[in-house]
This record gives sequence, C-alpha cells and structure tokens, in this order.
Amino acid sequence: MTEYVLLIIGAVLVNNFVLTRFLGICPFLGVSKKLPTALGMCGAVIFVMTSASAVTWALQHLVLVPLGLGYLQTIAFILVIASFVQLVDIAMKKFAPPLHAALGIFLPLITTNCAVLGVSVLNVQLQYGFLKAVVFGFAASLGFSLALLIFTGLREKIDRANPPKAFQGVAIALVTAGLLSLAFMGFAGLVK
Amino acid sequence: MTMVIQTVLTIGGAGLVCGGALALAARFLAVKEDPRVAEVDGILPGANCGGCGYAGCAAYAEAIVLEDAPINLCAPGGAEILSKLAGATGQTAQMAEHKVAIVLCGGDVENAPRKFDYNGVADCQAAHTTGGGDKACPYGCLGYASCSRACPVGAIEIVDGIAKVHPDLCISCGACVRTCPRALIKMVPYARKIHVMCSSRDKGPAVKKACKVGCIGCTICAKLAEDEAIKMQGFLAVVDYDKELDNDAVIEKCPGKCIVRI
Amino acid sequence: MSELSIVSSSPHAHSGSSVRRIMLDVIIALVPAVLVSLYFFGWDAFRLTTACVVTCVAAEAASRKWMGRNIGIDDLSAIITGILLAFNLPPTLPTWMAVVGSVFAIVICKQLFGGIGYNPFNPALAGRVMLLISFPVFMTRWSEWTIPSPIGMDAVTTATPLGLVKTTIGSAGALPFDFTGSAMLQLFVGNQNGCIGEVSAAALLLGGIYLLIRRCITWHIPVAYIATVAVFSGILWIHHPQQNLAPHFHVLSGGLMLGAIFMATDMVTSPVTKRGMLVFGIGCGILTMLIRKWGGYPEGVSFAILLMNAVTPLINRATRPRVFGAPKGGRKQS
Amino acid sequence: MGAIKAKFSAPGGVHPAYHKDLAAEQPIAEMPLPASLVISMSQHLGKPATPTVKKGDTVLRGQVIGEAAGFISAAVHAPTSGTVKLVAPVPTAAGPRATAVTIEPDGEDKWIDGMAPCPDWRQLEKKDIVEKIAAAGITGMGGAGFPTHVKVSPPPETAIDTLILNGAECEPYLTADYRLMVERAADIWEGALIIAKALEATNIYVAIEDNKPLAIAAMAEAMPEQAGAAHVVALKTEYPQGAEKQQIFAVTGREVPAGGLPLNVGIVVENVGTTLAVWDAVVNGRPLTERVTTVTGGPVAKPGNVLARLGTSSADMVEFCGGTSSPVAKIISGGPMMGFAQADMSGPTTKTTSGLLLLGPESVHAYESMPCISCGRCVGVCPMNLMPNELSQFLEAEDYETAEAYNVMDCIECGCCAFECPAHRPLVQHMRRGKAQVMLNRRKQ
Amino acid sequence: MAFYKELAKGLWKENPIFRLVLGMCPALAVTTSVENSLGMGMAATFVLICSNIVISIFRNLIPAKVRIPCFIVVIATFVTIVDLLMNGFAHELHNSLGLFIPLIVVNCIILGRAEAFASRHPLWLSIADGIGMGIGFTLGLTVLGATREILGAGSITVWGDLKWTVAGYEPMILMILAPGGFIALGCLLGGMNHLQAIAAKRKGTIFTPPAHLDCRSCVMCKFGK
Amino acid sequence: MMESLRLVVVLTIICSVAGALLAVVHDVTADPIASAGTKEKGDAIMQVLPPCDNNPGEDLVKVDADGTAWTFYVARKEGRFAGAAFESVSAQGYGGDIAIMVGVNAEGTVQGVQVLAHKETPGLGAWISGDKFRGQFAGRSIADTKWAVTKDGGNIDQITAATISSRAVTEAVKAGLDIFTANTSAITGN
Repeated sequence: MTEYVLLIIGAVLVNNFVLTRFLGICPFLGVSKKLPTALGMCGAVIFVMTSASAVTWALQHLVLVPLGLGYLQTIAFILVIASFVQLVDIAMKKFAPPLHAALGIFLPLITTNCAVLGVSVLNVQLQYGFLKAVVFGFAASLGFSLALLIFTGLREKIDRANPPKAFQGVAIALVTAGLLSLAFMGFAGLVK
Repeated sequence: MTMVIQTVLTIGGAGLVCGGALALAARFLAVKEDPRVAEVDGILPGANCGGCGYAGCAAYAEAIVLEDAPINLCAPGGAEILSKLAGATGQTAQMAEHKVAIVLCGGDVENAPRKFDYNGVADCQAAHTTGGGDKACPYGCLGYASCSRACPVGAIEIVDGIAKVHPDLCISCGACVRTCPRALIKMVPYARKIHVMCSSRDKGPAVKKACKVGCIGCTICAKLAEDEAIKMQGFLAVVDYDKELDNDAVIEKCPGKCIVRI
Repeated sequence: MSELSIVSSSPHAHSGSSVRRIMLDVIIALVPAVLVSLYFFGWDAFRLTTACVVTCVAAEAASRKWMGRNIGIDDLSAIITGILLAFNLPPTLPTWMAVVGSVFAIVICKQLFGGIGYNPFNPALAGRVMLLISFPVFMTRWSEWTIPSPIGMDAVTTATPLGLVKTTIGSAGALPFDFTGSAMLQLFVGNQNGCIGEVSAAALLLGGIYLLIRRCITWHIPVAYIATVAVFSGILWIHHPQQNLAPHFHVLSGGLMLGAIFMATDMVTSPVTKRGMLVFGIGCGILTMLIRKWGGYPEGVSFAILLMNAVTPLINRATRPRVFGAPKGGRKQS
Repeated sequence: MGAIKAKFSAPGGVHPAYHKDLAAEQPIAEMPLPASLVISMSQHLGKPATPTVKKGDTVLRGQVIGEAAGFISAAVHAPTSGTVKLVAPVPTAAGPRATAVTIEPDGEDKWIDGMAPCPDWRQLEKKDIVEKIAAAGITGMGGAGFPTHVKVSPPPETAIDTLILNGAECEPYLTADYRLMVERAADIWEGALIIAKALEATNIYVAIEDNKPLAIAAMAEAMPEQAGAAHVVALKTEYPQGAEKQQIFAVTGREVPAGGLPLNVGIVVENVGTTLAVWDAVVNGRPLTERVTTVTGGPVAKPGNVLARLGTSSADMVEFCGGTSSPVAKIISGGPMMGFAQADMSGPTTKTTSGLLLLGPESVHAYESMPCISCGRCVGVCPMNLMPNELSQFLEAEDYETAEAYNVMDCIECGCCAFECPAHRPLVQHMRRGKAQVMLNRRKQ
Repeated sequence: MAFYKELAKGLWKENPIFRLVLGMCPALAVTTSVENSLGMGMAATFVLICSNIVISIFRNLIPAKVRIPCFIVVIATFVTIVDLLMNGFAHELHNSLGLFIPLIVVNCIILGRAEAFASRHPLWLSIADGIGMGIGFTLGLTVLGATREILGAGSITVWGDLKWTVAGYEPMILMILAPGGFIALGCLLGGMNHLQAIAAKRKGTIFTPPAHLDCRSCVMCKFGK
Repeated sequence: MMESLRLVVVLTIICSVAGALLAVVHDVTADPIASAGTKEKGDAIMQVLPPCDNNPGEDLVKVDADGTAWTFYVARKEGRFAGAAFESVSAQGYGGDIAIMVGVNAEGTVQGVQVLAHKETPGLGAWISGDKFRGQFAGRSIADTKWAVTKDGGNIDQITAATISSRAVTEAVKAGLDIFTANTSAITGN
C-alpha cells in the first residue's frame, strides 16, 4: 500500500509529468486559457493515460516480449494508442453522448500527446507490473491535471497582465511555467 | 529470418487490426460534418478578425459552404486566399473593393480645445460617458485609443491626440468602426484620397467655438466638387465615396481647412 | 476660471490610502527585524541587505526604462523585495549571488509580467528559491555561531536548527534539542543560526503587529499559517516525540515567522477574500510541514508560499463571496 | 416616542469624512427666480419626456411642457411662468445630451389652473393617488430619479407590506433631506401615509443615520398617532446606508434578490424629498417644479440649503450662496460618492439634483491609476459582495462575458471600492462601462 | 532556387522552435547540454528527412483518408531505426536522451511537415524542407542547450571529451534543471520576438509575438479522421 | 465499403513494409547494442578491479544474502584470485536509486568505485560520480574505516550540501563489503 502511495506522490508532486519531465507541454500551454476547458482536458487525459498504460502494458508483456520484438515498442504503441483513443471517441459518441460532449473534443487532441506515449514507454523502462503500470499512468495523469489546473489559474491572471510586447503570449507563459516548476522543486526528496 | 517474418506479421497484423477496427467503427458513425467546411476553414487565414461579419473564420467557412455566402469578404486574406477559395468552392468572385478605415476628425490638440481635465479610464467609451467627453467638440475624436486597441494589426496610432489609420496596414476588418463611441471611423475606398476631416453636425458658430478645423457647413466644397462628389448632410459636408473626386480646389477653398488629401 | 475643472467618474472622495503608503508601512514594520539582523550578523547583514536593496531598485528602474515605461520605482515595492530577499539569505553568501538573486526577482519574476500587481509569484521568494537551487552549497553554509547557543547546538555550530534535524534524524536517534522555556526564549529573541532576517520571532512579530494596526495585513493568513504548523507538528510530536520537534520549536525556528507575517501576506500574490486567506494560510502550513518533515529541504516555508502563490488565482475563484441578495448556499456560477 | 435601532447591517461600507457641518444648520432658503431656466426633458430614469412646447410659446407655472413618453417616464412642468426661448439639446449632468426647454421667466410666477388641491386625500381611491402623482411628474429625488407613480403602482400580484422612507442621506456634504426632515417632519409623514395608502402598506419606517439626532427627534415627534405601525429607525452611520437594498436589509433583515427589485420582498423605498413632493402634489395639487438642493463645499462662500426652481443653473445657485471664495477644481452635481462631475457651472438643477458640491484643489484627487495590487480592500467594502478588483481587470481586458458571470450587473456604483482603492483605480467607471456594454450585448442577442 | 528557399525558411522565417513554437517537449527536456541538443536535433533531422522523402514519393498512392495513420507508421519506423542505431553506435548519447528518442514520433514538427509539406510537394522540395526544418530545429535546440549549459554547468560539451569549461565560474545549477528549461526558453523566445519586432519595424511591418503554439501545422488530432 | 477496405489494406501494407525494414535494422544493430550494453558494465568492472588476465565479466560468483542475490565478478591473474567487483544499489539517494560498481582487491580493501546510475541533483548530489568523492574509498577496508560520512561521525568526507547522496553511496559500499567479507571464501574460491 505504502508503495503505491509513494508512487502516486512521486508521479504527482516530485516528478511531475509536465513540470519536471517535460511531457505534454503542448496541451499544457495550449489548453490552459480557460478553466472549464482545462477541466475537460484533465478528465480526458486521466482517462486516456490510465487506460493507455493498461493497454500498452498488455501489448508489451503479452505480445512483444514473448515474441522477442521489444524493439517494435514505439511503432506498436503509437498505433495501438491512437486507434484505441479513436475507438473510444467513436464509442463514446455512440453510447455516452453527454460524456462525449464533455470530454470528446479533447480525446483526439491527446491521441498522440507525448505524455501518453511517454507514460507507456516509462512503464516499460521502469519495469512496472500491470497494477503498478496502471497506477503510475493514473498518477502521472493526475500530476498533469494538477499542473494544468494550477497553470490555468495563473494563466488567467497572466493574460490580464502587462508584459513587454516581446514577451506576450507563449514567452511569458513559459516563464510562468518555469516559476511554477521552481515552486514544485520544493517537493524534491519527498519520495526517494 | 524468423525474426523478420514475426515482425512483419506482428506489425502488419497490428495495422490490420487497428485499421479494421477504425474502419468498422467509422461505419457506425456517419460523418456529419461537411468536409468542404473544413477545407474552406483551412484556406481562411485564421485571424478571426470578424471583418467578414461572421463570428470568426470557422463561422465564415460554414457560411460559405452551407449558405453560399460570397467568398470575397475576407479582407485580410487578400487576392491569394480569394483565388484559393474560388478554387475550393467553384464560385468566381471579384475581390470586394479594397477599403480602409479613416478617422474623420482633424481636431488634434492644437486645433480642438478640451473643455475639462478628464481623470479616469483611458478609454473612449468611458470618457464619452463621463461628462460627455472632454473634447469641447461633442463629435470629435477623444484620442483615448479604443480603436487602436481594437485593431488586430496595430494599424491605428494616436498622433497629437487623435487617431490616425495607416491605410497600408489596414486590413479593413471594421473592428475600429464598431468600437468608436462617436462613430467617427468610416470604411472608405483605398483609392479615394480626399476626405472631409470632420464629423460635427453642429451649426457653424458652435463648430467654430469647439474646433479650428471643423466643417462650418459653408457648402463651398459641395458647389466646387463635380458630380456632387461632396454633399451636404445638414451642416456637414460629406464625401460621396462612390464618386470620383480629385479636385484640389475643394481643399484650397475650404475656410475651415478641414478637407485634406491623405 | 482660468484653469479647466477636473472631471472624473464618481466617487470624488478618497480614503487617502495609497500603494506607496502601504509599502512604506511594510518597510517600517521591517525595521525591528533589520536592526536585529544587524545586531546578530553585523557586517554581513548590512552587506547583503544593501546589495539586495540597491540591486532591486536599480534593476527595477533599468528594466522599466528598457521596456519604455515610466520608471515608477517610487512605489517603494522594489525596496521591500530587496529587504525580504536579503532576509532570506544566509550571512555567508557572496555578494554577487545576492545581486544575481535580486535581478532574477525583479526582472524575471516581476517586470517581465508588467511590474507591480501583475507578478503571480512573490519576487523575493522566487529569487531566494532560485538561489537555493542554483547555489545550494552557498545557500546552506551558515556562519560560525559566536554566541554560545543555549539550545543544544554546540556540537555542530554551522547548521540551522532545522537543517540539523534533517541530517540527524535517521542516523542518530533522539534529537539534541532542549525544549525548555529559557531555550525557547532564546529562540524567540533570535539567538539561533539562520538566514539574516528570519532569526528573531520577536522582531518580526513586532512588525506584524504594526502592520495589523495599520491595516496593511489582516490576521487571517499569519494566524492560519502558524496555527496549522503548530497543530500539524503538535500531532507529530505527540505521536513520536523522539523523532519530531515540538510545535513551539517549529513555530519559532526557520523562516516561518518571516514567511507568515511578511511573505505570505504579500497582497499581490495572496487571495483577496477572508475565506481565501484562511485557505491560503492553512495550505502554506501543511506544505511547510510536509517539506520540513518529509521533503529533501530542511526548510519549506519559501516553497510552501510559492506553491500557494500559484494556486491563489484558483483560491480566489473558489472563494468568491456570495453576492448580496443571491440565494444562500449556492453561488451564481460562471 | 423614540427611534428604534437598526437590527441588521449590510456587508461592506466605508466611512468617508462627512463634512455635513458646512450646511447642516442652514435653514432652507428660497431662491429668487433666475433670469433663465433650462428644463431638461430627461430628469428621470427611463425615456425622456416629449416636449409639448415650442420656441416662442408662453407658459404658466405648473404647465406641462414635456409629456411622459412611455410607462417608465415622467411629465415635466414649467417651473414658472414665462416665454419659451429655445428647445434644443444640452448636456445633462451625467454627460449625454438631451433635449431641454429654456424658459425666460416673466417674473409673475403665475400658476396654471391645473390639479385641484385635495386636503381630504383619505377619501381618494388608490388609483387616484397614483394618477395625481403621475400628473405631478414626481420622480425619486434621491439621485436615481425613478418615476414615483411606477413605484407606487406595483403589479397587482405583488403584495407590499412595508414602506421605508429613506432619510439616511449617507452621502457626505449633503444636508437637503436632513433639513427637510427637521423643518417639514409633519408634511413628510402625511406624504408617507398617502403613499402607504396607495400601496396598502401596513408598516412605515423612516430610516435615518444616527449622526442626525435632530432629524430623528423631529421625525419621532411628528410620528402620526393613528398609524400604529410607524417607526423611526436609527441606522449606523456608514456609507452607503442610503442604498436601497442595503437599507432594506438594515431595517427589515430582508435581502432583495440579486437583480431583483425591493417589491420582490414586499417593500417600497421612497426618499423623504419625494414623499414631501407627493404630499405637495396630492394635498396642494402642485406639480413638481422646485426642490431643495444643498449648495456646499469648501470654495462656496456661504454654503446652504436652497429651495430652487428646476432649471436653475449651478452658477445662479452658487451666486445665491455668496459666490466662491477660493479656487474651484471640481464641480459635482450630487454628493462626492455618487455625484457627477461637471465641466462648468452651466448645468441646470433637475428633479434629482440633491446637491451642488464645489471642491477646491486641496480636496480633489487626480491620481494616476496603478495596476491592481490585489489588496482586497474593495472586496471587503463592497456592499454587494462583489469583487471589484477582478471585475475591473476583466473589464480592462474587455472580457464582458466573465464580468457578467462575476455579477457586474449587481454593482450599485456606490463608489466604496474606488474610495478605498490604494492604487486609485477608477473602479466605478470600469463598472459603469461594463454594465453599459453588457446591456448592449444582451440587447444584441 | 525554390530548393534553397525551402531550405532557408526553416532556419529563421519558419524556425520550428522560435517561430512556430513546436516540439516544446524535447526542446525543454534534452537541452541540458549542447551535446544532447545536437544529438536530439540530428536524430529529429534524420527522421524528418527520411519521412519527408518516403511520404513525398508515395504521396499520390496513400488515400487521403488514411494518410495520418500512414504518416505515423512511417515516422515511427524511422524513429525506431534512429533509436536502434543510436543505441548501438552512440550508446552514451542514447542513454542521456532516453525517453525522448521514441517520443520523436509524437513531435508535432515531423508529422506537421509530413502533412503540411511532404504530402503536397515533390521529392526534391520535400528534401529541402526536411533539411531546412531539421537544421532549424537543431539550431534552436543548440542555442537553448548552449545557453543552459554555459549558465548551468559553466561548460560547453560538443561531443564526449570535446568540451570547454568556463574557469572560475560558479554554475547556476537551476539552469540545467527543469525550471531553468522553461525560463531559458521563455527568455530566449522573448529575446527573439524582440529582435523580430525590431526587424519588422525597420521594414515597416508589424510583428505580433506568437500567442500560442502553432497548432495549425500539427495534425495529430486529425488522426483517423 | 471500398473506402474502408482500402484503409485497412493500405495500413496493413505500410505496416508490413515498415515491419520488414525494422526487422532488418534490428538485425544489423542487435549486436552493437548488446555489446554496448555489456561494454558499459564491463568497462566499469575493469575500472574498479586490479589488473587481471581473465574476463571478470564472465567469471561470476553468485551469493545469496537475506534473499538478495549478489553477483561478484571475479578477477584472476595467473589463475589466482586478484579481486572481485560487485554492483550495489542504495535506495537512499536523494533522487532515487543509486547504483554503483565496487571493486575489491585480494587483500579485501576497496580498489575503486564507479557510479553506474543515479538521479541525483546535477551540480550537487551528482558529484558522487566525481573523482574526488569516489577516490576516497580506495584503500579502505571494512575494518579500518568508520563507514559513515564525517557529519555522522565517520571517515568519509561528504560532498558539501549533498550529505544524503554521500551517505547513500557510503552505505551502498559498506553493504557490499559486508557481503564480501561474509562470503570471502566462496568468492575467492579458497
């Protein structure tokens, strides 16, 4: 139990996917303009990263490893993740329209987000078992969501700020993300 | 060799499964969107300036495809986008006449006195509703740069207390026209260079009191201009931009010095 | 009338408060702590404080000039940033590092966002954390403590009490501290090692009271912050007195007083509603203890406040007051 | 009979310097007819009246010169007899231009044969009272100028049980209502009974800030015996106790729903001046042609409370009060918290001109506004519990949707936020602009 | 001529990092040293050129509907090839780039160029575009990497032992840590914007800094559509 | 329907071709990758061991201690035991696990220490890879050294401001040495 708690704390706070691992920067910068949008994105990311962890773990350990085809990891993962998300998108539209209305537009956006592929590859690199892989996927997406929500709050403030012309837009957003990352350094050492 | 075969089978199989699954799933889901909308949207420049009168480029794209809206409304896109749109929609269209915005007021700090010291939000709308605006002339440009801020391309600059549009930078989106609380900004053909730089509808004496370069309604220019290219609207001379006007006499003879060539 | 009358929107009366006056009050409130730092650290305190203040003001002026804005250093906020940054530095720090920290604080954390009011993070804290991460060796090198320490630190005189805890727990057993009244009194007046401005709880409290009287701060953030730390550490202490410090020790040591009174209450980066302030203070307290107890750094105040700065917009959003006349319980949501 | 203390207290509020001593002890003085009167057709909230006279017409006092132009509108009457000199737009106190009729008095001040006096108003039907009020062109005289006949004829399904007479006069400097209460307490009470009859209200409260003991005493003294449910309520002295919603809460503990009206909680609030005008109209049959205005401020030589004809220019009133004795930096129609600054002293008195305030350079604050430093003081003092800091920033960024979601429309423009703001931000102006823009956007949809 | 034009645009006019603001993840993650930046840049350039070539050649054979999945497969193939080659022949570098080699697959630049350029232009121009964009990307990474390494480690490592150290400099470790990445990129971007604004002013045009990532050339979300 | 079929077919073909290509590349790079991996460890082993004439990477002695398997790479010179290297991991690092390779000579004193993998803070804990810190282990034996950092009263000089990393390495070295000492006979083969 402690192991999993530490895993979650580690992935959410200490090695935050966005702020220390630099995964998923594009949606982090792109979908942080308005809180409701960011919330939808968080839901979609949590769902996709958790289930992608499960799916790719199965792919790796039930197909690729037994066949000795570990080097096909990248291509197989990306194909399967992309198709999986697409299928979920289609199925959700059909069977759960309200859910699709809330999360649907974000699903294709994160199909091939590097955080999703990243968590799958990391699961393999860190040699996690199935449950650990799924928990890690979930925790990583929680970390992403936490960073995204905090950043969205900041972004709404910064969008009303008055930076010099050259720093308007992405530049000041990056500096803010840097300061946020600086604050997150405080969690260093929280989990060994 | 076994390795190669295994690899091909695995990845090929993955492709087959994924492709098959997607194809099957796609069959459940009839594509509702008109693909042409996406295509047209892709052609449009994505500036979302609203100059076409629709809420952003996507809305305009939808209007073009579904409502047969004219394709020549995108001013920022220019001829290049127009030809692409023509190719995509099969419509043939001429570019709408190139129009640019102009601020019809010449009452800069030199010429138009203020009636009080305004202390508040530096915004024309706010100034206009606080004591009626600090300019003595109730029609003149307040110079608080609301239009300049509204301009998506930074083509408006405040010079000596009044707004000036750079005609070459203007993309004729009309954002400034909608913003000006005193309705001073007009879209005029780029080719027309002579303007009456005043919008005051007051009578001569009142104008004179409020501004040194106001139109006092003397009608001299209206008489001089051929083809009624300048008409009187009440006490204000107004250029009819549909007509050719290239007559330096109107500029020289204007007693208010409010007709200029830009 | 020869001159034009002034027209502005209502109201035409004003309470007379001004940003400059608030900043001046904060500076006045910092004076006791400055004096204490000069007493305990002497030349080093003077050197660092001067370096930080001068650099901050100069950096503010220079960056504003570069951006083509009015210089605007007369709001005095850069001076406060300088003093607070200096307060968060160890006395042995080379001057040039203090200068680097000040430039970072003012230019990157403040002026890039547009200057006063727009910075999402407390500049002094961000500058301090930047230095801590960039130059960890220098930022954790404390001066040789000359005045005999009454709190059982004689064995290792070059560490802060909290730093000592970090390195002691896990290797030794019980903590080498004395929690008796007289030792606590020493801690209270500031006879301990640490950053130059954080040592004396007494001087900081004095400043805090002045700020409260002048209405520059409200009690919510400091009280919530300190109480949370006390409760959190109290629970740990009761649970495991051998492995944990007593709550009053936690409250009096490290940068907690400085943080709770002067840094967490920074208006620009803390919530505006009373409820939000309480949430902010409690959050700071929990994070501080989390980092002090389990984190890699001995002291967590700076990080805790920075992290809460980051969530301040969200807190503001979540604690919007109920509009007068709106149905009770439910807020009108956006 | 004494006053009862207010039980509740609305959120927020500030304590500006009151400066009421300048004019408080000056009895109401009637002003002689000026040389010219400019009567605006837009002296009330709602549609401006339609002028019914033209240049050259001769008019009698009390003659209708502007007809109500719709349901929410009010008639305008000639304040004296004379000749119409001009019908043309002039700037109003708030800024925008509106049609005004200029009358040159003939000096005879002859009344028209209009409404009949009706001392025996108790015999009147509800609707007759409303008709008389409408015919007299009475509007709220506290500042907003809402047509009174609309207020006293609530929709039939709304039961009104309480009438509150607003005598708080929380605006600094102003003493007109105070003088009225001290000098005309009995008439005000009678006016209140007339309105209460029209409303079928059973309770009448007179709400007065506790820094006006004389007014409280006078109103308590004159309290009618027969109305068992009449009370004088002493409010805590705090701005804005005179704001309708806040006053209702302070007096009765009822909260007017956001975006709603007092009648939603069964209450109507009337200014004491309005009440007196109702008495004058119903009992004496005289339309609203004059009002009491406080002329005050440092530069005014002899500050006082002036009974002036509608249309009297500020300059004339200041002249009547001895002119100015020191430089004037700001001319304000109304009080310092919610009044409108004027470019010059040409502006005419209207039904809503509760004061004319001149400020010298020493008390005028022309500051450069700074960025918001999020001190939160505006949030603390906002009587509507809004967040002016956030709102002003949304509005600066022209984000009207978010501003609307943050309830900008509930702002009552009382000015507490801007009064407190250490960064000297023009918060009220932002709100005003925001409200206008939101209304505009709503109308577009 | 067209060849050079396509080649040159990636360097500055459409520099992927500073103008299009694409490929942020590797730009932040691997730029802790010049060596890593160069390695990442070259790996990405290789994939970019190869995928541009293949896609340009087969652009008329791939049905429009499945083009995105096909592009991804092609790109993933070349990424795997780079991964394998680097693992075998530049093991150290492979170790330090780690996770970010497989992640080249989802780098917007590559798929973006495939979709926006290679699938619409002949082979020759596509190669030019690939080279230009690749070098532009490498350049961007290297500038960022050099900044961070000099400030954060006081050295410049080009390859293995080919390394210069700034003597007597106390490095700001922050710069090679995560926050330093964000801050350095933000400041560099701001600096570049400033230069461009000056250049634009000289030419009499207007420069607006990128307000968001240039999603227009990223077509990830069109997968399967 | 045709459209869908085409989708499936094209995707399958492309995948197959890609697969074939990859298989070939993999075939070509398999050996270099494998040798690069072993070489890394092999280099570390050789660096911490005294000169020898066998291949320690293949001369393994496995020892089981408290359920943990330790592998000792034995170096021999002219057939005689010259030293042994072992990999030791500490979970007490600041950023996570620290893996080190320790070499012991025939006398049982430390020959050398190499850091294989760590996630310590660059510029701080990362200095455990530096010669200055690693170098001080050489020549120490289990008996003549107090195996703790100076701050804890031991003989190992910690890296300034990185006590935790230093402590972790020290503990890892000691843990391995303990195992080595306890199993000397099995490892040396005497």
